[in-house]
Amino acid sequence: MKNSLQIVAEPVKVVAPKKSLWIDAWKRLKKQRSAMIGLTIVLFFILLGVFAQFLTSHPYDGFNTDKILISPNSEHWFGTDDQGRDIFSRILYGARISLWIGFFSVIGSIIVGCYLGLIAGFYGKWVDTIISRMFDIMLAFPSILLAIAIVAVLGPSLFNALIAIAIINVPTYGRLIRSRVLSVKEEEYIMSSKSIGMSNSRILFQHILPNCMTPIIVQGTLGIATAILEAAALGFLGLGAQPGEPEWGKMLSDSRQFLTVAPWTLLFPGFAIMLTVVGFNMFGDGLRDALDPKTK
Amino acid sequence: MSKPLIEVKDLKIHFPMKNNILFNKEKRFVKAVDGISFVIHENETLGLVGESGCGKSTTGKSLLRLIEPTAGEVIFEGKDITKISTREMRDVYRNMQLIFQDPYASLNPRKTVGKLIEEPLLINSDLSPKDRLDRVYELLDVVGLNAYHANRYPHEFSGGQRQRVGIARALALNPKLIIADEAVSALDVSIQSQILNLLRKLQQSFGLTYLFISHDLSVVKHISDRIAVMYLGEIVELGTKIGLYDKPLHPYTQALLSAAPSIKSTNRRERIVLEGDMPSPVSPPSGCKFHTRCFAKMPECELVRPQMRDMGDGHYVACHLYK
Amino acid sequence: MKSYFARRILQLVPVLIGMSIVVFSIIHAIPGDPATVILGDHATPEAVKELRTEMGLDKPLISQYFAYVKSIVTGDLGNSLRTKKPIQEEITPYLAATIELMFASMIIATVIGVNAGILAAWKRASWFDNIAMFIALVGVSMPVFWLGLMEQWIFSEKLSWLPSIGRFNAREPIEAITGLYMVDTIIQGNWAGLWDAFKHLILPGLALGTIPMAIIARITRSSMLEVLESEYVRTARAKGLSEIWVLYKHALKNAFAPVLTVIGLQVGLLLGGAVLTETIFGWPGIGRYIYDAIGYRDYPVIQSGILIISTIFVCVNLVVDLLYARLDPRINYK
Amino acid sequence: SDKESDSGNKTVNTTESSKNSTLIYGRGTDTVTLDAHNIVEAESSRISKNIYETLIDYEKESTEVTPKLAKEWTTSDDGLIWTFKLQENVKFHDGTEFNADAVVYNFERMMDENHPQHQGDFSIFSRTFKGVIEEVKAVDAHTVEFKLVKSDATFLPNLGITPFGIISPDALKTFNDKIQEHPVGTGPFVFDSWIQNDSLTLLKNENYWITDLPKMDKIIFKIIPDNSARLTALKNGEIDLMEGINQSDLPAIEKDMNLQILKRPAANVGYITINTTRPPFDNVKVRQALNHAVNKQGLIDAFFGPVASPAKNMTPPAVWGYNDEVKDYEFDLEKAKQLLVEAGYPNGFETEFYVMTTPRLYFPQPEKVAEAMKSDLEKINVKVKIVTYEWATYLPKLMEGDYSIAVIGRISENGDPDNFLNTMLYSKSSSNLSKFSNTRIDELLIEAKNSIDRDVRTALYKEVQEIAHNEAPTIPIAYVESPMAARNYVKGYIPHAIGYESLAEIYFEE
Amino acid sequence: MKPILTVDNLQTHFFTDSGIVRSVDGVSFQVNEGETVGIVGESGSGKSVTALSIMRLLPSRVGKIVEGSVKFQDIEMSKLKEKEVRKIRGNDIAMIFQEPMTSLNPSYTIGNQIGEAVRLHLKLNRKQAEKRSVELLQQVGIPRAQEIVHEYPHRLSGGMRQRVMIAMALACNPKLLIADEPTTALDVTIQAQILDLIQQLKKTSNTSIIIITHDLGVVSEICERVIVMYAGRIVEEGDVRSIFESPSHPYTSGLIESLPSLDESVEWLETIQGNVPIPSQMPTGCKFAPRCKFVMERCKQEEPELIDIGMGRKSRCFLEGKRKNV
Ligand SMILES: Nc1ncnc2c1ncn2[C@@H]1O[C@H](COP(=O)(O)OP(=O)(O)OP(=O)(O)O)[C@@H](O)[C@H]1O
Ligand SMILES: Nc1ncnc2c1ncn2[C@@H]1O[C@H](COP(=O)(O)OP(=O)(O)OP(=O)(O)O)[C@@H](O)[C@H]1O
Ligand SMILES: [Mg+2]
Ligand SMILES: [Mg+2]
Repeated sequence: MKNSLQIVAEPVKVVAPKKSLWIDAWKRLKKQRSAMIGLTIVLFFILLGVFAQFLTSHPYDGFNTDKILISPNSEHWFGTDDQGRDIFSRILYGARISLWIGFFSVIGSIIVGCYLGLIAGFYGKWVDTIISRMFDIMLAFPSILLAIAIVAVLGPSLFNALIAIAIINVPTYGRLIRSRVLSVKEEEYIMSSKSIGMSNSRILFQHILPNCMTPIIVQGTLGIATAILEAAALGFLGLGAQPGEPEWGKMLSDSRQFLTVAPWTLLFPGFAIMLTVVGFNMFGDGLRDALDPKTK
Repeated sequence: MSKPLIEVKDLKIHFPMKNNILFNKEKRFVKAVDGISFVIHENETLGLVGESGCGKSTTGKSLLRLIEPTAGEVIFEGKDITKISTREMRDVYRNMQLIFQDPYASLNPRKTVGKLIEEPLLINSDLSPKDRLDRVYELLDVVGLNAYHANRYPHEFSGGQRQRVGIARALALNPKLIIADEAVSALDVSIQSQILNLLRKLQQSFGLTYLFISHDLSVVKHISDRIAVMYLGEIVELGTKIGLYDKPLHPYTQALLSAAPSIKSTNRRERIVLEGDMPSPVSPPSGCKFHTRCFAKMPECELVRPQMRDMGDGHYVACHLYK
Repeated sequence: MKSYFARRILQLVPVLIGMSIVVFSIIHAIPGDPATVILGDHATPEAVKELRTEMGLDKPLISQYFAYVKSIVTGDLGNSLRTKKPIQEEITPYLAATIELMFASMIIATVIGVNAGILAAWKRASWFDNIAMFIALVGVSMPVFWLGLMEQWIFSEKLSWLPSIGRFNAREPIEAITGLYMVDTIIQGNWAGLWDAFKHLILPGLALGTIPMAIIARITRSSMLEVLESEYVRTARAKGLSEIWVLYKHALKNAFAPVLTVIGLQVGLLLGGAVLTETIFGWPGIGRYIYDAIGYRDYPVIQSGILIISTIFVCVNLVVDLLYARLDPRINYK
Repeated sequence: SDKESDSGNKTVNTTESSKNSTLIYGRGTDTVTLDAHNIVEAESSRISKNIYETLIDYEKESTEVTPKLAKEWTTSDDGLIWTFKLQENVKFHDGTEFNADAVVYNFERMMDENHPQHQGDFSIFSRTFKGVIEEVKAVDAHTVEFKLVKSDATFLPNLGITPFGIISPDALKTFNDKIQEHPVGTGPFVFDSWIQNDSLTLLKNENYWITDLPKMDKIIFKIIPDNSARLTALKNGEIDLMEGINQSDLPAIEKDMNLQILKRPAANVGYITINTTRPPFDNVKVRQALNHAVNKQGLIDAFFGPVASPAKNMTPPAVWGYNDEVKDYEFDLEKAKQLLVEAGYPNGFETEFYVMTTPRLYFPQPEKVAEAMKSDLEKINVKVKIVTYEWATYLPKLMEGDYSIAVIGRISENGDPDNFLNTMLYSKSSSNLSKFSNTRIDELLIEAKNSIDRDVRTALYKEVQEIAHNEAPTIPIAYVESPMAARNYVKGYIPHAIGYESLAEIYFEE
Repeated sequence: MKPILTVDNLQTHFFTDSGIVRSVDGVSFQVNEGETVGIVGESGSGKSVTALSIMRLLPSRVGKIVEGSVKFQDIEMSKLKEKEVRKIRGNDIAMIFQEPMTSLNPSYTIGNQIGEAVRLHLKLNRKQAEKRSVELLQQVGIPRAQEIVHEYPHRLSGGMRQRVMIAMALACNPKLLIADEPTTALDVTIQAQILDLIQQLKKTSNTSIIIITHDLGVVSEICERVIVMYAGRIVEEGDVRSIFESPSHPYTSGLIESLPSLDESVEWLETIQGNVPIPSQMPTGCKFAPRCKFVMERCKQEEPELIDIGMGRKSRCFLEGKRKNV
């Protein structure tokens, strides 16, 4: 046997240098200027949220009758609101809330969505029919109305807003992964796994799932952006944050009446939302370009 | 000649067409493979040629039951594998393996080459992790790659190298029969010859049997001992290499051979240009399926389906010209 | 084609039934009751109880559900608990208002979005592309209510260019025929009214249209980029066709399918998601109507309202699918 | 050239006067019904008040009773028989005559379940007159007699609320349950058109029985849900008159030369109700401590604006019988802490604070008030968790007593002190949200309700207020006058305490 | 014989994220009137890019002609304005692409797509254009041309589509036809049909043709002259017969010998070792040196010139140079 091996051996050099997939993706990502700007913005807001108490000496709550609606100045950089609270501090603490909701609602949607999508896509037939119809039903509702109804059922609170946002986004991820599974299932390497007698579950989790993750990660990043906007909308309608909680959407709705007299109460929270969302969107777009350039 | 390793009898594979469930009661089928029979003996290479869509891949995949046959038998080592349980299929997988056409699509991009080659061992053998690793290195060596390639990803390899990985994976369990489905079609000319040589060397070293599927007549001729020509789900001619290429009997085979461009145009045959395209396998022509394009068509061809006829020297043909 | 259409409509049936169950169970799971809201500040437990009986809310949910389904099947959407008026009549003007707004914003979004997307793809990486995509990025990242507020602040408050609320000047009311005032004024030849309705439509239309515009611009661009790299575009260029011709004839028609899907989806978002815009711009639309009904726990209104817009949404997407076939002859619905 | 400029002026004038004959009234929410008898909320009353008329009315600037469709009335000594002499020569908008039969027909519609027009729930009638009125009958063409079950001090003032407006019996018979789309009354204005959630138009009643009234040709009630937007519309001249103003906008309106601020007198009280059955709030000291911990003036400055004043009683000053001698709890955190120590809570306690998300007249910004109160309460170690609910969920919770402390308020229905004090403090009243029970107060309230002597009742009510202050089942926060704004040329408009009024005397000054 | 196309020192580079790709690196050749020239080479050797450079159809953002000239008849293509190029494209020079499946616009009928070019260049009206389309379809041997003009591409088979592509290219009687792998995607019997068609065209018109392919067989069937490309360069050029009989460059001979043949059987095929170098690892000397059987020290240092070796043949190899010098 060894002898015959010698005959065969005909070594060839490998073309490309060794790279892991992730390192490779990171390298491509690093080249994308906008993605890096996005990442910087996101990290910036994460740091703001984490170190909020060190970055400001003003509390984010309290009722301060002497300081009502002060316009921005050197002490209150972004001015104060109608309770005399420092808007800058509230925005810092608000970053925690928005990022937290954005991140965890997406995680929730992804877990549930992936699970349903995988099953539907892989097993097909009636399982698929039921799950897909379920998604259809959910998608047929205007999502914000659905979220409003869910929060109305659960009662308004940040956590319930998070749950509602997670629920309404499940079909997005579910469908995405289902369609990915359907196409990955037809890939030749899945056929090749079958041809060595691999079990279904192994195929599903070792081969199909990892190949479905890229768009999910991309969609998830973009989804955080959407979730932050949705949370702000619920907050704006009074269905998210509770009084006193420095949620950005809630800050906007609380200050709506000051549009003419104290526009800074609206400008800064709005900018904060926009900037964070821009950050996630840029980062997500960049990720997509880096991870699966085909779907650009 | 040695004993048969696999015997295919009247194999049919019909795909149901996705139809309008509600409003169209009549079910239609793509008759991808429509009753073919052949035998492959141990240590020989049977080539399967035909044009795109004639059912070559479907045949190849159904031997491993990656596509369930609609009818017919596949007798592998004396057992009809179309009827056995999935558990028993494991043994079959150990002895029969597939090399895929597209070296880009048939390797999971998220697994290292080492993992990919190890997988069949993991599933179908009781080797210890260390033994498995040794075997992976050995296999890499066999196909002309190096041990240090093991922890790289497929995308870091060129097409030819990937095809080597695919071959190593197929070899992992020491199979007896390898089905090579267009294993070199996607490769460049200069790489193609490397792989063809490799396959031949492997056959000699390990006593492999091949079912070699290709649409390239010269490649099939080079590698095969016997050749089957397929047209629209049927085998129209089957013979030894020399018999078939020197004396093609079926008009289709003749046309095919004459149409292949060659750089040595000195001893050119007169080119036979067939008219029209291959008919759809959903509603194939009646009688001889080739009659719509045949230059030697006779009235009966439209009505009667010709049977396989033994013309001696292991040469078979299904054509009304030979009675 | 016909049978495809019929099949799609049949497929809608389980979706609609499922939807009715979901809507019904969700809204009845919302704590609180309509009687309290109707009675307002002067509600007393006795009065509430009496009113609930009167409204049939003390019956078991199952029988309420079947009553509701029965009335819907017979084409009757029931009466509002709060106003006691037939929902059919009540909902029409709201629906019309939303549809007018939706049309305005979709036209803004599609015209600008598609053209910006095409140009950006064509001049990829140029300054135009960069600026357009930056605007689109900001556009998709903007909370729509904030955008609305800022528009009001700038264009109504500071510059006094445009009215910030309502659908027309209260002093010159417009008579409703279809409920789409731009159309109504044209029918009536009321040009001043048309101008007025138009002015009122601009700000909310722009606010509501910005996000779809941004999304459409982005999707058009990426879809165009893909198509521009296709071989048939190269073939078209090889024929010596002018760039405009290549872009708008050869590329756009093929790139339009994903854009169309997005437009279809946006319609759904606009239909219900306009709650916020409608609130800010005092637009008497259906989103706001349903949102208020949730506040009032006006069950029949919520049920029928959501069902109507969901049905419209589903139908719009059906139309989108059919348009697909017109766009892409490869799709064969036989 | 003189002539030319003259004629030029004239055209301007005519356009202006045509504009001037139409009043556009901006408001936040739509009317629910125009069937007067089925009205339960203010936005319907606001319209109905101008289409229909009641037998009696209130004074323009107080809640004292004055004649309207009834010119005069007499009471039997036992207070059981009331006889009303009706105005003559009054015609409904459809030309039919207003007379005693019409009044009887209207009341029977509400009282008699077998009446052909008995449709709807008539909840206001059930609440106010069920078990009060026994019979209504026509004595002659212009005299009606009400027979009561028992003597009731609130009978007469109650007759003045819009649900007891008189609808044309002819119209009722013609339109039946569609009457709300075709309202026909005797009032100064005639119904013209109603675009849901957008606008409602009334036209001048050319044959109004009071001469020279109404002064406007047309009134359009225009809905603009958002306060700021409505104000913008007013500034732009799109509307003439509006209600619902953000307190933050008041200073700007004051400065605006073209605008005037009008105040609707406060016939309401916004308060914090304390669940007196729940520890630690069953302890009066705790309740007093809470009273001391509220910075009413601060809250009012921040969230109510100049239209509100700090409340100390459970009835507003605009309603007669107000006890001004009561001395309010001053904002004193030390004293509050002290009281908590005395009550046995030196380290304070934790509690939930319920707030509705829906703004009400008496709490234009309930959530913000709660937020602000929370920070003060935390200074006396009362840890507060704010919990918000929508109105639909909120009120049932309060009525079931499923809360600890909560924001709520009350608006007068008829300008009678009973309507506040009895409702909120009588132990068996279902609107006694504090579940407060004090035998002395109960006695006083029953006595007052059965008496028809104004002075006697005043004294009784003052005592009730005194006790309630000491027992502190609630924290009265504010009496809220609702600010309204109008263009300067709007004259003759006097907002009424009960929340709506006849617009017959409104006119534009050139 | 007049040259109709002269390419001189053409260098086309792609400026990609991962660096500059010198896809075409100093290519010079001529095509004479009525001549059929084949360009062969492995995948990635720069064949298509050469063709696109001639047509000025490079992806404008990344691909640029950095040097060299392309002369069509007497017109210097690289100096023309885009608008002037458009007048030549599809009119004087036409092109057929490899993938008949994707090279036709799926959204428009065949007639529409053929007619477009005629209407543009020949200024025909709609009716005339349709008539011309039908003629063209008949000319390329499409049955039922009257009906086919109204069909959408997806209803046609691959062979039919390729015929349509050819009809489209012929629409304005071009002087030069560039066919980029016109038969690669087709089956053998269909390929035979198309090759037949091209041969007929050669007979009936005086159109010059450039056929790009990696299939040596195709070249030998229909070309007079052949250009062999490797890694962006021409390594050998000459008339078909003599090159296939006695290839001069080791790459050419390797290619020919590594092909299994229908006519003779060998047990082992010749191979060219290794892979085509990727752009970032392009060797310094002769690009083929790492794979060459006859590699010398010199080959690794410097790159040989494309030298004339007589009989109208050229070769880029030091061995040839030696042979010639000796
Ligand atoms: N899963 C399937 N469902 C329906 N039809 C199928 C399926 N797989 C293959 N076919 C059809 O069966 C026929 C034979 O296909 P097959 O892939 O076996 O052809 P082939 O000879 O391998 O062609 P190629 O040379 O293109 O690989 C084709 O017409 C194909 O469209
Ligand atoms: N748009 C592009 N961007 C970057 N590099 C490109 C682009 N197009 C072609 N190239 C590079 O140019 C080189 C030559 O490509 P070309 O398409 O000319 O090869 P070819 O000889 O036609 O090959 P094939 O036989 O595969 O068609 C390749 O290395 C390729 O990677
Ligand atoms: Mg195949
Ligand atoms: Mg190419």
